[in-house]
Amino acid sequence: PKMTVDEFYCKGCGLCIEACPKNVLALADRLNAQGYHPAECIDQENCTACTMCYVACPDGAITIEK
Amino acid sequence: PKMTVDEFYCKGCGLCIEACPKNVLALADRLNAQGYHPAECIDQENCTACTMCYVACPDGAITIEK
Amino acid sequence: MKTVARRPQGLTDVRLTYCPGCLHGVAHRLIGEAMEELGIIQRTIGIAPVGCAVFAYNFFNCDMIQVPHGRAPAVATGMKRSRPECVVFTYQGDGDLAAIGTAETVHAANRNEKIAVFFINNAVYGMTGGQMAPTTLPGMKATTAPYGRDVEDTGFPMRVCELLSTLELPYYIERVSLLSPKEIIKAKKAVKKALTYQKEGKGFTFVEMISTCPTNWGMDPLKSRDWARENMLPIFPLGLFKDRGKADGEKKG
Amino acid sequence: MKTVARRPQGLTDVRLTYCPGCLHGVAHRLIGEAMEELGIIQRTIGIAPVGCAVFAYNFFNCDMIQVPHGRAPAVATGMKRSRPECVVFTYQGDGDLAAIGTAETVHAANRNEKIAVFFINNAVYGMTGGQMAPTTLPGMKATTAPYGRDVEDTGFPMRVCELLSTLELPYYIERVSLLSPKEIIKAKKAVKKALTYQKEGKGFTFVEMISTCPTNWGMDPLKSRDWARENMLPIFPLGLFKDRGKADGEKKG
Amino acid sequence: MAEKILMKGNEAVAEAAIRAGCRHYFAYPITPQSELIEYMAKAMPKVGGTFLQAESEVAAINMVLGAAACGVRVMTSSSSPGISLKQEGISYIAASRLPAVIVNVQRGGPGLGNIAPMQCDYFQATRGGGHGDYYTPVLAPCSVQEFADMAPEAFMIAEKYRTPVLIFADGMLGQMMEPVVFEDEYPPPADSSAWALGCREDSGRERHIINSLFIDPYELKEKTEILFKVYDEIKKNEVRYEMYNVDAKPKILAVAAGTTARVVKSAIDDLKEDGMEVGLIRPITLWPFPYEAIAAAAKNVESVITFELSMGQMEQDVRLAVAGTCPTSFVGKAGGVVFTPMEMSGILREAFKS
Amino acid sequence: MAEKILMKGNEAVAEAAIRAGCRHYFAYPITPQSELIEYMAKAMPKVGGTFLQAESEVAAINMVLGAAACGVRVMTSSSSPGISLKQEGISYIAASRLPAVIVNVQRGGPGLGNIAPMQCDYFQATRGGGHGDYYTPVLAPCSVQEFADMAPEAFMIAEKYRTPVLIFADGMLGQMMEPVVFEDEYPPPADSSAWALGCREDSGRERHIINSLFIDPYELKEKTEILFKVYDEIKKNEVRYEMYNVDAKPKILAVAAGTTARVVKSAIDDLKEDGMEVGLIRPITLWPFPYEAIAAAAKNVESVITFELSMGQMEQDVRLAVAGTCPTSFVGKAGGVVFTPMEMSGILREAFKS
Amino acid sequence: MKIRILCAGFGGQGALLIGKLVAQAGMMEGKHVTWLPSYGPEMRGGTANVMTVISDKPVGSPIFTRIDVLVALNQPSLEKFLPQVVKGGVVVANASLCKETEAPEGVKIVMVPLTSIAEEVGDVKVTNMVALGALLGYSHCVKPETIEEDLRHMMQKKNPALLSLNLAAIQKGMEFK
Amino acid sequence: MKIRILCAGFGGQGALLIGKLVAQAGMMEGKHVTWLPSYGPEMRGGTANVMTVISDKPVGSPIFTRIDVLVALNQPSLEKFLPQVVKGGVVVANASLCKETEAPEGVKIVMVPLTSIAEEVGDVKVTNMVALGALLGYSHCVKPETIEEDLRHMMQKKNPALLSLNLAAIQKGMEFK
Ligand SMILES: Cc1ncc(C[n+]2csc(CCOP(=O)(O)OP(=O)(O)O)c2C)c(N)n1
Ligand SMILES: Cc1ncc(C[n+]2csc(CCOP(=O)(O)OP(=O)(O)O)c2C)c(N)n1
Ligand code: SF4
Ligand code: SF4
Ligand code: SF4
Ligand code: SF4
Ligand code: SF4
Ligand code: SF4
Ligand SMILES: [Mg+2]
Ligand SMILES: [Mg+2]
Repeated sequence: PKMTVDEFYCKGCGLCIEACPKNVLALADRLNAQGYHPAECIDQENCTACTMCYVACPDGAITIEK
Repeated sequence: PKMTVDEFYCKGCGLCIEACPKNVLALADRLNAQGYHPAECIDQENCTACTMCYVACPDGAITIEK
Repeated sequence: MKTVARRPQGLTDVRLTYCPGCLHGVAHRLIGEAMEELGIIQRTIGIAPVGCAVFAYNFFNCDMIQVPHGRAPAVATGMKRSRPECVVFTYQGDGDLAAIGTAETVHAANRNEKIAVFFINNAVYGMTGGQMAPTTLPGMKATTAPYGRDVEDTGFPMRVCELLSTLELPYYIERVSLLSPKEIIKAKKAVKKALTYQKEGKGFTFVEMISTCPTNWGMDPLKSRDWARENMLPIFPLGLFKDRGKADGEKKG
Repeated sequence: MKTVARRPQGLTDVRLTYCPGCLHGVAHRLIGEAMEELGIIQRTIGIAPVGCAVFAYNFFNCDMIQVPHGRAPAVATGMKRSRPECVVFTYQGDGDLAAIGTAETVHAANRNEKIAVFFINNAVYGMTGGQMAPTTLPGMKATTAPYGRDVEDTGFPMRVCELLSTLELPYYIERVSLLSPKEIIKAKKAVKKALTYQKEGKGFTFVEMISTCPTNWGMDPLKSRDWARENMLPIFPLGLFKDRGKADGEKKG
Repeated sequence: MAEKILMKGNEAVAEAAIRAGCRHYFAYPITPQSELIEYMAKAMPKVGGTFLQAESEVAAINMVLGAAACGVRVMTSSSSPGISLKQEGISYIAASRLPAVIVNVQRGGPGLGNIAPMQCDYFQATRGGGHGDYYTPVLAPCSVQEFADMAPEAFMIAEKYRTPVLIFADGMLGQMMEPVVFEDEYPPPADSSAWALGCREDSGRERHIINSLFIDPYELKEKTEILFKVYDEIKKNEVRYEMYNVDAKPKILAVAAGTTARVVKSAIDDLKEDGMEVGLIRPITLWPFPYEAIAAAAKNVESVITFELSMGQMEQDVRLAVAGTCPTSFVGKAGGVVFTPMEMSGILREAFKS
Repeated sequence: MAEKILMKGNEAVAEAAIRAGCRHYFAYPITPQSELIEYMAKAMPKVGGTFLQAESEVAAINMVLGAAACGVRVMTSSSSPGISLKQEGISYIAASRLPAVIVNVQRGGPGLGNIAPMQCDYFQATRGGGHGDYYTPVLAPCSVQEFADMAPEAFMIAEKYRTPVLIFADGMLGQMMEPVVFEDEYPPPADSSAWALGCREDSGRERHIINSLFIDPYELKEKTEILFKVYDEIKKNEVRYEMYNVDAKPKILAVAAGTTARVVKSAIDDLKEDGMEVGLIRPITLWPFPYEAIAAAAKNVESVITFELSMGQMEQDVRLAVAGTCPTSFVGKAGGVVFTPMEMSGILREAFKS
Repeated sequence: MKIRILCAGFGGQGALLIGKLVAQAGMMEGKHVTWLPSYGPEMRGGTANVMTVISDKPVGSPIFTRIDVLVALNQPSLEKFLPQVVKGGVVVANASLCKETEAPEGVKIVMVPLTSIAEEVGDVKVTNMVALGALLGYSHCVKPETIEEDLRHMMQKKNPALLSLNLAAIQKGMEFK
Repeated sequence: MKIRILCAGFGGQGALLIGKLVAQAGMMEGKHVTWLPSYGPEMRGGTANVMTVISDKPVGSPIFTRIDVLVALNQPSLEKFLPQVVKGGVVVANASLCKETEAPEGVKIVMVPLTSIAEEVGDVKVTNMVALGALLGYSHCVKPETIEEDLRHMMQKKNPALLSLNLAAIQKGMEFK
């Protein structure tokens, strides 16, 4: 499975991180254009494509593939 | 008992007549200043001062004494 | 010989401008009686709506104001909050209170403003010549519902007591009718209770009175009362919807 | 590899202007998903309120209009009655829908207008900087309730679903929350049902969504969701208030 | 020629609107316009149109906003207090560049006032009673026939320039009956497909957005300047007025609109018999106002008198037009008391003396 | 001398109103006036006053009507769209002869527009945006200090003439901070016992009635004429304006109100250095408008230029004042874009060239 | 030629219809006509009246304060409007409800027992038609034929019985001398 | 003398307070001052900025398009406003968040690691105070003593700890060369 965050939309609110049962998400150190730390998947292997992060995301920034 | 209708207020709607359990009320033949046939008590003796006519009157035209 | 019943002091000696047999007059008398009996005429402010009762400022023997269509509860709010020592009541028709005034009615009730609202439901816009009201009955004809009210198109009659009863704080809500001496005597109790709670500064009190409009219904006064009983009461059931005074009482007792 | 979840076509590719973690975004996505799944994007008209969602005309991928504060249900009425072939929805906040828009909300519901109303309840006026809303909780601080909402003075939080449920005709009324993935999945069902009924031309459908306002509540997104769960849900119980579709179904079956 | 029908103004304008293809009407009852809403209630269902009594004037104008945004011919009507409640909505409709027709059957004001005919909402009508930089074309009929004819005319102007248009009537015009003739054909609604909201499944067009929020001042500035370019067009093309006895070298020029102008005309005829010549300019569009026509006529008279059923509102436009070239005066009546022909003649005779 | 405090205009006017004895305030939030309502929310409870956030602007103005009818000092505030919604209520308050103060912290319009400072509600404010024959005095501040000072002043005018009074501010005045000094004492509210509603148990007075319905045209006519007699008094006593550099024999007269006038002043100083004299008349009361002062000044200049943050509204009053005695022109800005001093100087230098 | 006709009576007496039929007839005869009723809440219980103008020239004001022809169906109307009747004017008063009143000089008052005649004809409801007849008899504002034609056009099909009743009433009114 | 100061940064960085303290001090020194923040929904996540004018003469417009002193707490602010700085103008930029930028001619850019200094002092929250210090160091719009007096007046009682923290931050800002 592949979880990707579109930095353009992400505001680093962290709701996806809280939502992930596998704890494979984290905020990046870098800032995006809007000055937010975007979320990213730090461990794609363990992503189960359960889409919980997608469901939680207020900004439609997440894509899940498998 | 004495039931009196103040012609000034009476509009001849007849609601008091319907309300009277003793049927002692009727509309007069004459017209009052507003062109209505005012109600009047045609048989004061049999009036029991039950005030039903007063209660029914929308125009506050009725006085009951006993 | 002593007087057992006479025109109450709560009314002026001006002749009412309502049509013959219109029950607005009965509602007026009940409020006038209650004000007299409670001895509050001198400290009551009444608010006349826009509707056939617009001239009520000539009829109630207390301080009066005539206000924009539907806004009486807002005006009453401004008054009660600047003159808390006064009893403030509004007198409103169904168009005034349940159509254009919906927001003001709902929010005054929700704030539990310490005002009395007397709501005369005659299922029509009387003053303007018989247009459809939010309370007009299904199939009932009105000048703006010439083919009879089609509920599919214009909705079902609004039941204001039921609506307001879902709010947390309103203090007293009851629906009564003015269609016979018996009912009028019941209505009187409700009117007096509403004003008594105001005298005691309790909260929002609301009395809906099922009334008639002989003129726009095109019926004589007697017929219109029967018609209202047969057609309005089934849709607007009479009864007590809320009485926190009672509740409080029970708690105490 | 196939895509199992992505930004729905019901949303444009414009970045939302909401604050980080604001659940307006979730509500937007659910509506966007439902429009896509029902294939109605091309025949839906959305109505943006005045509130933080005023910019919604940039976000929903259907025809959109931005209208006066609180009047969305009236505008929707005018639209649906001139374009019956369209699905019409309004998206409104608590100030917009439950304060200034009270009359328009109640009467659109009472007429059972064939429109969907999405009501985002965040217990505050977000856009204007955190003033008290009709839904603000007892004791909750707001810029216009600096000492906390005093129920005695300003009333109890308005429960709109409960209020509208007393009306005869509204077709579907439900309250959901957006405070966790689980709740969001439930909310999605409600949103989709509301729009499905529109597609089928059933009647008035109303979905209240318990949301958050991290910025004006002064909490981070996570904390604000917890706060809402603890404080809002007890006063705004989730659940189905009316579903005439179901009722009809039962009758049939 | 089509037959004459004796009709109330309120009914005639409604009938004309329907004949002109108006199929959507939203309003709230108020005297003295109620016959209009009642006529619509009866007639709309017969032509498959939409009639809806709104819960208030505020709701009504917003229903109009919604229908207008969908590109259909839509009308609302009310009387003075109700029109005040519509001001926010009218400002939005103007800002959103939507066509709609609003009829004001004026009554006496301010406040609840009374239901007698007046012209005291002139400022509100011609100066944008709502907030912001905008105007609405205002048509002022003087007879039941003209009242009726203005319905289709108002729709055409509204659609041509995408603006709300006001018809400025009064209780007398609404209540009185006069013979009316309706056209057999009225121009069809303009094509709104380029901007209207609706279903795009077939056309597959881009999505449409209707909006009046322009948070960036420079953007709002630009939008406003575009709006005012449209207003310049309207001023160029749509000024309407009637001249009466102006070519008779009058000593006095009278300016009056609506029913008031009718009374002036009788007075003019009356004075003519005694060799006293008075001219009349009757503005038919109150906005755009016939400034040039009045300015030109003012050059050849000794004074200009404005007659209004108000304490003086249009007289400001007259003074703006005359701009000091000759003395101006104003004769008004408040409260809904109307001018009688006799009285009017008297006033003009007086004016001749001085 | 009392201490200077750095304050936002929205807060300063609220504080001044409270110090002036205003104890009743009803309003609905809207940018850019929200600091005003928020300040009242904080401060009123501390002085035992009434603060209530109404469910809408319509409700707010009617709460004001109620409190005013009870004879207490009452204020409401809003911004453009909200003021439009208050028009019916304002017309009733004027017709009912009640004192009240209404603050409009203007934003960009029409429609939802934006929240930038503008002066485009001028017509609505000065021409009775509501229905019927009425006016309201309009005070236009140009600084935070003046904004604050106008609260007590507005109450005094409102009570003296029993009329609603408008304070005509804008988003910039509402949002900016400047030093303010408050008086230690403000005149107390006028005695309203002769007409106000309330408890009469002690006084035993006759009952009072407040009403704006006069169904008989002759009665409404009489009431209106009385109202306009009051307006004549106001015109006689309350016209306020500021003159700047008018005695320097200026070649050009500028007319500007509110914050726009400040920018004109800097420009005037700027041009003075180069020996170009421009005079300024800043109307402080927009109604009654300083027609005479401008007419007089216009006689001694070559042209008059009106500056406004709008597409041109006050400029009509200026033309009415000048009445053709010299050429007039108008420079406006729409959308909430404001004049910069540089730009303003440029415009005036241009004017000198021609 | 310009005739100002005022018809007044109690609410239900149908004064407005008299004016309307006259105006309609005037229109059919190619005249300029206006018809303006009293309106609004005054209606409540009060008296209804209508002003009708029939003229060769366009009508300036539909409102007038001087009356050429007055039809008074009841006493209050007679009292209220008689003073406004001009010299040479005609007044048709309902003798059944109005007291004998002396005419101002130059004014002709015709007392017609409208209500009773209507009852004779068969229905008090046609009181206004009797009045219309009398009006046509004493003032020549419009041709009786035109009125009849108009009524036939309106009622022939819908309600022939009512038509003949109305025509009879008008006839009786015209015949009354 | 007239100085136009613009302070800008991310929402939470406290740019508005810098302007307010300067305006307050200017007022205490008897100058004419105006303070105008950006307001409204743009705040949402965006950058906040405030225009402050300090002048001997009454201030015409509180809005200006030419800047004498710019305090940029972040990169976007620096980029947005640098072009408006006049010849002879000073720019205090937050080196911790801004890239080295070449100055337009006649403009002096001082890169100060405001955030890091604030952290050294003990709290990133005082980044704006460090900036204020730097501002006072490079522009002489108001006297440091006035600012200190004002701060003491505001915090002495309520929160002495915060006071000394702020003063320390300002000091560090001023000392930075
Ligand atoms: C703003 C405004 N809208 C409409 C009206 C016209 N109007 C007067 S009374 C009325 C309705 C009266 O009906 P209701 O409230 O039921 O009172 P009723 O006469 O039946 O007792 C209306 C629509 C008005 N005066 N003001
Ligand atoms: C007529 C009018 N009144 C007031 C406002 C100001 N205003 C804009 S949004 C808003 C309330 C927003 O709160 P809510 O509806 O709860 O939406 P949220 O921002 O919380 O999502 C207000 C009062 C306005 N724009 N127009
Ligand atoms: S939930 Fe969405 S916006 Fe928030 S951090 Fe995750 S991806 Fe970014
Ligand atoms: S899809 Fe599920 S497992 Fe994968 S990142 Fe998202 S929440 Fe975690
Ligand atoms: S009820 Fe009253 S008004 Fe009616 S008839 Fe009897 S007394 Fe007269
Ligand atoms: S008091 Fe009773 S008995 Fe007497 S008249 Fe009235 S109703 Fe009849
Ligand atoms: S119209 Fe109807 S409600 Fe009004 S007074 Fe007459 S009967 Fe009563
Ligand atoms: S202010 Fe509140 S509601 Fe508005 S976008 Fe920000 S968080 Fe969301
Ligand atoms: Mg009613
Ligand atoms: Mg909200």
